Amino acid sequence: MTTERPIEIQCRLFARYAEVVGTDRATLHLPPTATVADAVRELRERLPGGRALPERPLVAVNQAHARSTQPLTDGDELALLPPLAGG
Amino acid sequence: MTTERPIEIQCRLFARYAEVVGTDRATLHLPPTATVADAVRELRERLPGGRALPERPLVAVNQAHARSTQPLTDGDELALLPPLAGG
Amino acid sequence: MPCCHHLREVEIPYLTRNPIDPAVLLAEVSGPGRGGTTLFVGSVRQSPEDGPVVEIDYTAYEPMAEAEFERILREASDRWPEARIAARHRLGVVPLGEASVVVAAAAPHRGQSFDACRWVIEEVKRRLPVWKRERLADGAEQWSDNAGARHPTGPRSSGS
Amino acid sequence: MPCCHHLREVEIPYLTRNPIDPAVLLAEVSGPGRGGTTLFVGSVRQSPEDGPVVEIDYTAYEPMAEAEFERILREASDRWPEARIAARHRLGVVPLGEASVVVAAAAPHRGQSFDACRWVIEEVKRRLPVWKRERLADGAEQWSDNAGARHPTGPRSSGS
Repeated sequence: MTTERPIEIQCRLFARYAEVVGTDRATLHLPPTATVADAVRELRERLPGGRALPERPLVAVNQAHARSTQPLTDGDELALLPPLAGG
Repeated sequence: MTTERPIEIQCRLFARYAEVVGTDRATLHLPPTATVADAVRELRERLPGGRALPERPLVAVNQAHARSTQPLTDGDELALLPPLAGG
Repeated sequence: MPCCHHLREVEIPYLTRNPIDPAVLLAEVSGPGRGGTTLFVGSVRQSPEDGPVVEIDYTAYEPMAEAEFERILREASDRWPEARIAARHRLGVVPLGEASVVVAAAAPHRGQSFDACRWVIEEVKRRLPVWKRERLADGAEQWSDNAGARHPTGPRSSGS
Repeated sequence: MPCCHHLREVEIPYLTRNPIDPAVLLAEVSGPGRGGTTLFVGSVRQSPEDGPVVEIDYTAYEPMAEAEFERILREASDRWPEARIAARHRLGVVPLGEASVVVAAAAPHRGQSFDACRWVIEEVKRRLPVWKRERLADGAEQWSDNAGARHPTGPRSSGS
Protein backbone atom coordinates (compact mmCIF):
# COMPACT_ATOMS: atom_id res chain seq x y z
CA MET A 1 0.00 0.00 0.00
CA THR A 2 1.20 3.52 -0.64
CA THR A 3 0.64 4.43 2.97
CA GLU A 4 3.29 1.85 3.88
CA ARG A 5 6.05 3.42 1.78
CA PRO A 6 8.79 4.35 4.26
CA ILE A 7 9.84 7.95 4.86
CA GLU A 8 13.46 9.05 4.82
CA ILE A 9 14.73 11.14 7.73
CA GLN A 10 18.08 12.91 7.74
CA CYS A 11 19.45 12.84 11.28
CA ARG A 12 22.08 15.11 12.71
CA LEU A 13 23.96 14.83 15.97
CA PHE A 14 25.90 17.59 17.66
CA ALA A 15 28.66 18.21 20.18
CA ARG A 16 28.81 15.48 22.83
CA TYR A 17 26.20 13.32 21.10
CA ALA A 18 28.31 13.26 17.93
CA GLU A 19 31.31 12.24 20.05
CA VAL A 20 29.38 9.47 21.78
CA VAL A 21 28.28 7.74 18.58
CA GLY A 22 31.29 8.75 16.48
CA THR A 23 29.22 10.35 13.73
CA ASP A 24 27.24 13.51 13.20
CA ARG A 25 24.87 12.23 10.49
CA ALA A 26 22.63 9.25 9.91
CA THR A 27 19.78 8.44 7.54
CA LEU A 28 16.73 6.55 8.78
CA HIS A 29 13.91 4.89 6.87
CA LEU A 30 10.82 4.72 9.00
CA PRO A 31 7.11 3.90 8.61
CA PRO A 32 5.08 6.92 7.47
CA THR A 33 3.40 7.09 10.89
CA ALA A 34 6.73 7.54 12.69
CA THR A 35 7.20 10.26 15.30
CA VAL A 36 10.30 11.91 16.69
CA ALA A 37 10.28 9.36 19.54
CA ASP A 38 10.32 6.48 17.02
CA ALA A 39 13.29 7.98 15.21
CA VAL A 40 15.22 8.47 18.45
CA ARG A 41 14.51 4.85 19.44
CA GLU A 42 15.82 3.70 16.08
CA LEU A 43 18.98 5.78 16.42
CA ARG A 44 19.66 4.42 19.91
CA GLU A 45 19.30 0.86 18.58
CA ARG A 46 21.16 1.17 15.31
CA LEU A 47 24.07 3.51 15.95
CA PRO A 48 27.20 2.05 17.57
CA GLY A 49 27.20 3.41 21.10
CA GLY A 50 23.65 4.68 20.54
CA ARG A 51 22.55 3.47 23.99
CA ALA A 52 24.64 6.27 25.46
CA LEU A 53 22.22 8.77 23.91
CA PRO A 54 19.36 9.76 26.22
CA GLU A 55 15.95 8.23 25.59
CA ARG A 56 14.33 11.65 25.36
CA PRO A 57 16.90 14.13 24.14
CA LEU A 58 16.17 17.70 23.15
CA VAL A 59 15.26 17.57 19.45
CA ALA A 60 14.70 19.85 16.50
CA VAL A 61 12.80 19.08 13.32
CA ASN A 62 13.69 21.15 10.27
CA GLN A 63 15.71 23.54 12.41
CA ALA A 64 13.03 24.30 14.98
CA HIS A 65 12.61 22.90 18.48
CA ALA A 66 10.13 19.97 18.48
CA ARG A 67 8.43 17.56 20.87
CA SER A 68 8.99 13.83 20.93
CA THR A 69 5.39 13.25 19.84
CA GLN A 70 5.77 15.26 16.63
CA PRO A 71 4.98 13.15 13.50
CA LEU A 72 7.73 13.04 10.91
CA THR A 73 7.40 13.58 7.17
CA ASP A 74 9.52 12.29 4.31
CA GLY A 75 12.62 14.47 3.94
CA ASP A 76 12.53 15.91 7.45
CA GLU A 77 15.79 16.84 9.15
CA LEU A 78 15.86 15.59 12.73
CA ALA A 79 18.54 16.92 15.07
CA LEU A 80 19.48 15.55 18.48
CA LEU A 81 20.64 18.44 20.63
CA PRO A 82 22.74 17.97 23.78
CA PRO A 83 21.83 20.28 26.69
CA LEU A 84 22.28 23.82 25.38
CA ALA A 85 25.19 26.03 26.37
CA GLY A 86 24.71 29.25 24.41
CA GLY A 87 25.19 32.70 25.91
CA MET B 1 23.57 84.73 75.68
CA THR B 2 25.94 82.60 73.64
CA THR B 3 23.11 80.33 72.59
CA GLU B 4 21.52 83.29 70.87
CA ARG B 5 24.49 84.03 68.61
CA PRO B 6 23.16 83.65 65.05
CA ILE B 7 24.46 81.01 62.68
CA GLU B 8 25.53 81.80 59.14
CA ILE B 9 24.16 79.66 56.33
CA GLN B 10 25.45 79.79 52.75
CA CYS B 11 22.52 79.22 50.42
CA ARG B 12 22.71 78.06 46.83
CA LEU B 13 20.00 77.99 44.19
CA PHE B 14 20.09 76.04 40.96
CA ALA B 15 18.57 75.92 37.50
CA ARG B 16 15.00 77.27 37.46
CA TYR B 17 15.14 78.44 41.09
CA ALA B 18 18.19 80.58 40.30
CA GLU B 19 16.28 82.04 37.34
CA VAL B 20 13.21 82.77 39.44
CA VAL B 21 15.04 84.81 42.07
CA GLY B 22 17.78 86.13 39.78
CA THR B 23 20.62 84.86 41.92
CA ASP B 24 22.27 81.57 42.73
CA ARG B 25 23.70 82.47 46.13
CA ALA B 26 22.51 84.07 49.32
CA THR B 27 23.78 84.24 52.90
CA LEU B 28 21.40 83.93 55.83
CA HIS B 29 21.88 84.66 59.52
CA LEU B 30 19.48 82.59 61.59
CA PRO B 31 18.92 81.69 65.22
CA PRO B 32 21.02 78.70 66.32
CA THR B 33 17.87 76.58 66.60
CA ALA B 34 16.98 77.11 62.93
CA THR B 35 16.02 74.19 60.71
CA VAL B 36 16.03 73.80 56.93
CA ALA B 37 12.36 74.84 56.90
CA ASP B 38 13.22 78.10 58.73
CA ALA B 39 15.93 78.90 56.20
CA VAL B 40 13.60 78.22 53.27
CA ARG B 41 10.95 80.49 54.83
CA GLU B 42 13.55 83.24 55.21
CA LEU B 43 14.68 82.88 51.59
CA ARG B 44 11.10 83.06 50.32
CA GLU B 45 10.54 86.25 52.34
CA ARG B 46 13.82 88.02 51.70
CA LEU B 47 14.76 87.23 48.09
CA PRO B 48 13.13 89.30 45.32
CA GLY B 49 10.69 86.91 43.67
CA GLY B 50 11.25 84.45 46.51
CA ARG B 51 7.52 83.74 46.79
CA ALA B 52 7.82 81.88 43.48
CA LEU B 53 9.98 79.28 45.23
CA PRO B 54 8.01 76.35 46.64
CA GLU B 55 7.35 76.24 50.37
CA ARG B 56 8.91 72.79 50.64
CA PRO B 57 11.50 72.41 47.92
CA LEU B 58 13.92 69.52 47.63
CA VAL B 59 16.97 70.52 49.69
CA ALA B 60 20.52 69.46 50.36
CA VAL B 61 22.68 70.35 53.35
CA ASN B 62 26.44 70.15 52.85
CA GLN B 63 25.95 68.37 49.53
CA ALA B 64 23.69 65.61 50.75
CA HIS B 65 19.91 65.31 50.46
CA ALA B 66 18.20 66.54 53.64
CA ARG B 67 14.76 66.86 55.20
CA SER B 68 13.04 70.11 56.00
CA THR B 69 13.19 69.29 59.71
CA GLN B 70 16.98 69.00 59.75
CA PRO B 71 18.64 71.44 62.20
CA LEU B 72 21.23 73.74 60.71
CA THR B 73 24.70 74.47 62.05
CA ASP B 74 26.91 77.51 61.59
CA GLY B 75 28.70 77.32 58.25
CA ASP B 76 26.28 74.85 56.64
CA GLU B 77 25.71 75.03 52.91
CA LEU B 78 22.01 74.80 52.09
CA ALA B 79 20.96 74.14 48.50
CA LEU B 80 17.48 74.46 47.02
CA LEU B 81 17.11 71.87 44.28
CA PRO B 82 14.46 72.11 41.58
CA PRO B 83 12.85 68.79 40.61
CA LEU B 84 15.70 66.59 39.39
CA ALA B 85 16.29 65.79 35.75
CA GLY B 86 19.43 63.64 35.66
CA GLY B 87 19.79 60.53 33.55
CA MET C 1 38.01 38.90 43.57
CA PRO C 2 36.34 41.39 45.88
CA CYS C 3 36.43 44.88 44.53
CA CYS C 4 35.21 48.05 46.10
CA HIS C 5 34.31 50.62 43.54
CA HIS C 6 35.03 53.45 45.93
CA LEU C 7 38.60 52.27 46.40
CA ARG C 8 39.51 53.12 42.81
CA GLU C 9 43.20 53.95 42.65
CA VAL C 10 42.59 56.87 40.31
CA GLU C 11 39.55 58.95 41.02
CA ILE C 12 37.76 59.40 37.71
CA PRO C 13 35.10 62.12 37.88
CA TYR C 14 31.57 60.92 37.28
CA LEU C 15 30.71 64.17 35.53
CA THR C 16 32.15 65.03 32.15
CA ARG C 17 31.69 67.67 29.47
CA ASN C 18 32.95 65.32 26.76
CA PRO C 19 31.12 62.56 24.87
CA ILE C 20 30.93 59.37 26.93
CA ASP C 21 32.48 56.28 25.33
CA PRO C 22 30.64 53.13 26.47
CA ALA C 23 33.73 51.05 25.61
CA VAL C 24 35.68 52.87 28.33
CA LEU C 25 33.11 51.92 30.97
CA LEU C 26 32.95 48.32 29.74
CA ALA C 27 36.73 48.13 30.11
CA GLU C 28 36.63 49.65 33.59
CA VAL C 29 34.28 46.99 34.95
CA SER C 30 35.64 43.96 33.09
CA GLY C 31 37.51 41.20 34.88
CA PRO C 32 38.04 37.46 34.56
CA GLY C 33 35.60 36.51 37.31
CA ARG C 34 32.79 38.69 35.96
CA GLY C 35 31.11 36.94 33.03
CA GLY C 36 28.03 39.16 32.75
CA THR C 37 28.11 42.87 32.00
CA THR C 38 25.08 45.11 31.58
CA LEU C 39 25.46 48.60 30.16
CA PHE C 40 22.79 51.27 30.08
CA VAL C 41 23.01 54.31 27.81
CA GLY C 42 20.55 57.18 28.19
CA SER C 43 20.48 59.44 25.14
CA VAL C 44 18.92 62.73 24.25
CA ARG C 45 15.82 61.76 22.34
CA GLN C 46 12.99 63.37 20.48
CA SER C 47 10.04 63.46 22.79
CA PRO C 48 6.67 62.91 21.15
CA GLU C 49 4.98 65.17 23.75
CA ASP C 50 7.21 68.16 23.15
CA GLY C 51 8.05 67.99 19.51
CA PRO C 52 11.60 67.82 18.33
CA VAL C 53 14.26 68.48 20.95
CA VAL C 54 17.49 69.43 19.20
CA GLU C 55 19.77 69.58 22.23
CA ILE C 56 19.76 69.55 26.00
CA ASP C 57 21.90 71.70 28.25
CA TYR C 58 22.67 69.77 31.44
CA THR C 59 23.76 71.56 34.60
CA ALA C 60 24.52 70.13 38.01
CA TYR C 61 25.26 71.01 41.58
CA GLU C 62 28.61 69.56 40.73
CA PRO C 63 30.33 68.73 44.03
CA MET C 64 27.10 67.25 45.37
CA ALA C 65 26.54 65.28 42.15
CA GLU C 66 30.02 63.76 42.45
CA ALA C 67 29.37 62.91 46.10
CA GLU C 68 25.91 61.51 45.37
CA PHE C 69 27.26 59.32 42.55
CA GLU C 70 29.86 58.02 44.99
CA ARG C 71 27.14 57.26 47.56
CA ILE C 72 24.98 55.49 44.97
CA LEU C 73 27.86 53.31 43.80
CA ARG C 74 28.93 52.52 47.33
CA GLU C 75 25.36 51.44 48.16
CA ALA C 76 25.31 49.33 44.99
CA SER C 77 28.57 47.68 46.06
CA ASP C 78 26.95 46.83 49.38
CA ARG C 79 23.96 45.27 47.61
CA TRP C 80 26.01 43.44 44.95
CA PRO C 81 29.42 42.86 46.54
CA GLU C 82 30.71 40.87 43.57
CA ALA C 83 29.72 43.54 41.05
CA ARG C 84 31.98 46.21 39.68
CA ILE C 85 30.20 49.34 38.52
CA ALA C 86 31.16 52.43 36.52
CA ALA C 87 29.07 55.48 35.68
CA ARG C 88 29.27 58.84 33.93
CA HIS C 89 26.88 61.76 33.46
CA ARG C 90 27.50 64.35 30.82
CA LEU C 91 27.10 68.08 31.46
CA GLY C 92 26.82 71.03 29.10
CA VAL C 93 25.13 70.97 25.73
CA VAL C 94 24.40 67.45 24.46
CA PRO C 95 23.08 67.16 20.90
CA LEU C 96 20.25 64.86 19.88
CA GLY C 97 21.30 61.22 19.86
CA GLU C 98 24.34 61.56 22.11
CA ALA C 99 24.56 59.91 25.51
CA SER C 100 23.75 61.90 28.64
CA VAL C 101 24.36 59.03 31.06
CA VAL C 102 26.06 55.66 30.92
CA VAL C 103 26.14 52.97 33.63
CA ALA C 104 28.05 49.68 33.37
CA ALA C 105 27.81 46.81 35.86
CA ALA C 106 29.80 43.58 35.60
CA ALA C 107 29.21 40.59 37.86
CA PRO C 108 29.83 36.85 37.97
CA HIS C 109 26.22 36.18 36.96
CA ARG C 110 24.05 38.04 34.48
CA GLY C 111 21.14 38.59 36.86
CA GLN C 112 23.36 40.52 39.24
CA SER C 113 24.68 42.69 36.42
CA PHE C 114 21.17 43.52 35.18
CA ASP C 115 19.87 44.25 38.66
CA ALA C 116 22.85 46.39 39.69
CA CYS C 117 22.81 48.40 36.46
CA ARG C 118 19.07 48.99 36.69
CA TRP C 119 19.25 49.97 40.35
CA VAL C 120 22.02 52.49 39.72
CA ILE C 121 20.26 54.23 36.83
CA GLU C 122 17.03 54.44 38.86
CA GLU C 123 18.91 55.99 41.79
CA VAL C 124 20.71 58.40 39.45
CA LYS C 125 17.35 59.55 38.09
CA ARG C 126 15.97 59.87 41.60
CA ARG C 127 18.89 61.43 43.45
CA LEU C 128 21.46 63.13 41.20
CA PRO C 129 21.27 66.96 41.40
CA VAL C 130 21.21 67.53 37.65
CA TRP C 131 18.86 69.71 35.61
CA LYS C 132 18.10 69.99 31.96
CA ARG C 133 17.17 72.84 29.72
CA GLU C 134 15.75 71.54 26.45
CA ARG C 135 16.08 73.51 23.24
CA LEU C 136 13.31 72.72 20.76
CA ALA C 137 13.47 72.98 16.98
CA ASP C 138 11.52 76.26 17.03
CA GLY C 139 14.11 77.86 19.32
CA ALA C 140 11.95 77.71 22.45
CA GLU C 141 13.61 76.52 25.65
CA GLN C 142 12.14 74.74 28.62
CA TRP C 143 13.16 73.19 31.90
CA SER C 144 12.19 69.54 31.89
CA ASP C 145 12.32 67.18 34.87
CA ASN C 146 12.09 63.48 35.53
CA ALA C 147 8.53 63.76 36.83
CA GLY C 148 7.46 65.01 33.41
CA ALA C 149 6.98 68.68 34.34
CA ARG C 150 7.89 71.41 31.85
CA HIS C 151 8.53 75.09 32.57
CA PRO C 152 9.49 77.80 30.11
CA THR C 153 12.94 79.14 30.86
CA GLY C 154 13.62 82.65 32.08
CA PRO C 155 16.77 84.72 31.68
CA ARG C 156 19.91 82.73 32.33
CA SER C 157 21.37 83.30 35.77
CA SER C 158 24.96 84.43 35.78
CA GLY C 159 26.49 81.83 38.01
CA SER C 160 24.65 78.53 37.69
CA MET D 1 8.89 55.22 14.22
CA PRO D 2 7.85 51.57 13.98
CA CYS D 3 10.69 49.28 13.16
CA CYS D 4 10.62 45.58 12.63
CA HIS D 5 13.91 43.97 13.35
CA HIS D 6 13.21 41.13 10.96
CA LEU D 7 12.77 43.54 8.09
CA ARG D 8 16.44 44.54 8.16
CA GLU D 9 17.51 45.60 4.70
CA VAL D 10 20.83 43.83 4.99
CA GLU D 11 20.77 40.46 6.68
CA ILE D 12 23.61 40.46 9.18
CA PRO D 13 24.34 36.95 10.50
CA TYR D 14 23.79 36.52 14.21
CA LEU D 15 26.70 34.08 14.39
CA THR D 16 30.27 35.24 13.96
CA ARG D 17 33.77 33.82 14.32
CA ASN D 18 35.24 37.28 14.95
CA PRO D 19 35.36 39.36 18.14
CA ILE D 20 32.05 41.14 18.76
CA ASP D 21 32.23 44.92 19.02
CA PRO D 22 29.52 46.26 21.36
CA ALA D 23 29.76 49.66 19.66
CA VAL D 24 28.50 48.12 16.41
CA LEU D 25 25.40 46.76 18.14
CA LEU D 26 24.77 50.06 19.96
CA ALA D 27 24.91 51.84 16.59
CA GLU D 28 22.54 49.33 14.98
CA VAL D 29 19.80 49.91 17.54
CA SER D 30 20.20 53.66 18.02
CA GLY D 31 17.63 56.13 16.77
CA PRO D 32 16.26 59.52 17.74
CA GLY D 33 13.07 58.18 19.29
CA ARG D 34 14.85 55.61 21.44
CA GLY D 35 16.36 57.28 24.50
CA GLY D 36 17.19 54.17 26.51
CA THR D 37 19.58 51.45 25.38
CA THR D 38 20.55 48.38 27.37
CA LEU D 39 23.45 46.23 26.28
CA PHE D 40 24.37 42.85 27.70
CA VAL D 41 27.79 41.28 27.19
CA GLY D 42 28.43 37.67 28.18
CA SER D 43 32.13 36.88 28.46
CA VAL D 44 34.21 33.78 28.96
CA ARG D 45 35.00 33.80 32.64
CA GLN D 46 36.96 31.85 35.17
CA SER D 47 34.55 29.59 36.95
CA PRO D 48 35.25 29.06 40.65
CA GLU D 49 33.75 25.54 40.45
CA ASP D 50 35.97 24.31 37.62
CA GLY D 51 39.21 26.11 38.17
CA PRO D 52 40.67 28.35 35.52
CA VAL D 53 39.06 28.13 32.08
CA VAL D 54 41.51 29.44 29.51
CA GLU D 55 39.26 29.32 26.47
CA ILE D 56 35.94 28.00 25.21
CA ASP D 57 35.29 26.45 21.83
CA TYR D 58 31.71 27.24 20.80
CA THR D 59 29.94 25.19 18.16
CA ALA D 60 26.38 25.50 16.88
CA TYR D 61 23.78 23.87 14.72
CA GLU D 62 24.35 26.90 12.59
CA PRO D 63 21.31 27.21 10.30
CA MET D 64 18.99 26.44 13.21
CA ALA D 65 20.83 28.92 15.46
CA GLU D 66 20.36 31.66 12.85
CA ALA D 67 16.68 30.76 12.52
CA GLU D 68 16.18 30.55 16.28
CA PHE D 69 17.83 33.96 16.82
CA GLU D 70 15.45 35.36 14.20
CA ARG D 71 12.45 33.81 15.99
CA ILE D 72 13.62 35.15 19.36
CA LEU D 73 14.05 38.67 18.01
CA ARG D 74 10.72 38.55 16.19
CA GLU D 75 8.98 37.50 19.40
CA ALA D 76 10.78 40.31 21.26
CA SER D 77 9.56 42.78 18.62
CA ASP D 78 6.02 41.56 19.24
CA ARG D 79 6.41 42.06 23.00
CA TRP D 80 8.20 45.43 22.73
CA PRO D 81 7.03 46.93 19.42
CA GLU D 82 8.90 50.19 19.99
CA ALA D 83 12.20 48.45 20.73
CA ARG D 84 14.96 47.80 18.26
CA ILE D 85 17.17 44.85 19.09
CA ALA D 86 20.48 43.50 17.83
CA ALA D 87 22.33 40.35 18.87
CA ARG D 88 25.44 38.32 18.08
CA HIS D 89 26.84 35.02 19.27
CA ARG D 90 30.45 34.11 18.71
CA LEU D 91 31.55 30.67 17.50
CA GLY D 92 34.94 28.98 17.51
CA VAL D 93 37.63 29.43 20.11
CA VAL D 94 36.99 32.40 22.41
CA PRO D 95 39.79 33.29 24.86
CA LEU D 96 39.23 34.20 28.48
CA GLY D 97 37.71 37.65 28.86
CA GLU D 98 36.33 38.00 25.34
CA ALA D 99 32.62 38.25 24.61
CA SER D 100 30.70 35.14 23.58
CA VAL D 101 27.34 36.89 23.26
CA VAL D 102 26.14 40.50 23.00
CA VAL D 103 22.54 41.76 22.99
CA ALA D 104 21.52 45.41 22.57
CA ALA D 105 17.98 46.75 22.97
CA ALA D 106 17.00 50.38 22.45
CA ALA D 107 13.55 51.74 23.28
CA PRO D 108 11.82 55.03 24.03
CA HIS D 109 11.88 54.25 27.77
CA ARG D 110 14.59 52.62 29.81
CA GLY D 111 12.34 49.98 31.38
CA GLN D 112 11.48 48.61 27.96
CA SER D 113 15.14 48.45 26.97
CA PHE D 114 16.10 46.59 30.16
CA ASP D 115 13.20 44.16 29.89
CA ALA D 116 13.72 43.44 26.18
CA CYS D 117 17.47 42.93 26.58
CA ARG D 118 17.00 40.64 29.57
CA TRP D 119 14.28 38.64 27.86
CA VAL D 120 16.39 38.09 24.75
CA ILE D 121 19.47 36.87 26.63
CA GLU D 122 17.34 34.50 28.71
CA GLU D 123 15.75 33.07 25.55
CA VAL D 124 19.16 32.77 23.88
CA LYS D 125 20.41 30.76 26.86
CA ARG D 126 17.30 28.61 26.79
CA ARG D 127 16.81 28.04 23.06
CA LEU D 128 19.93 28.66 20.97
CA PRO D 129 21.49 25.38 19.72
CA VAL D 130 25.02 26.21 20.81
CA TRP D 131 27.48 24.06 22.76
CA LYS D 132 30.70 24.76 24.53
CA ARG D 133 33.84 22.81 25.08
CA GLU D 134 35.89 24.37 27.86
CA ARG D 135 39.64 24.06 27.96
CA LEU D 136 41.06 24.29 31.48
CA ALA D 137 44.49 25.48 32.52
CA ASP D 138 45.71 21.89 33.03
CA GLY D 139 44.83 20.99 29.43
CA ALA D 140 41.70 19.00 30.32
CA GLU D 141 38.58 19.63 28.23
CA GLN D 142 34.94 19.33 29.16
CA TRP D 143 31.50 19.92 27.74
CA SER D 144 29.69 22.43 29.89
CA ASP D 145 26.01 23.34 29.62
CA ASN D 146 23.68 26.02 30.91
CA ALA D 147 22.16 23.68 33.50
CA GLY D 148 25.58 23.37 35.13
CA ALA D 149 26.40 19.84 33.92
CA ARG D 150 29.97 18.93 32.97
CA HIS D 151 31.14 15.97 30.87
CA PRO D 152 34.68 15.08 29.89
CA THR D 153 35.13 15.33 26.15
CA GLY D 154 35.77 12.33 23.91
CA PRO D 155 37.54 12.26 20.56
CA ARG D 156 36.50 15.10 18.30
CA SER D 157 33.97 14.09 15.68
CA SER D 158 35.03 14.85 12.14
CA GLY D 159 32.09 16.88 11.01
CA SER D 160 30.53 18.75 13.90
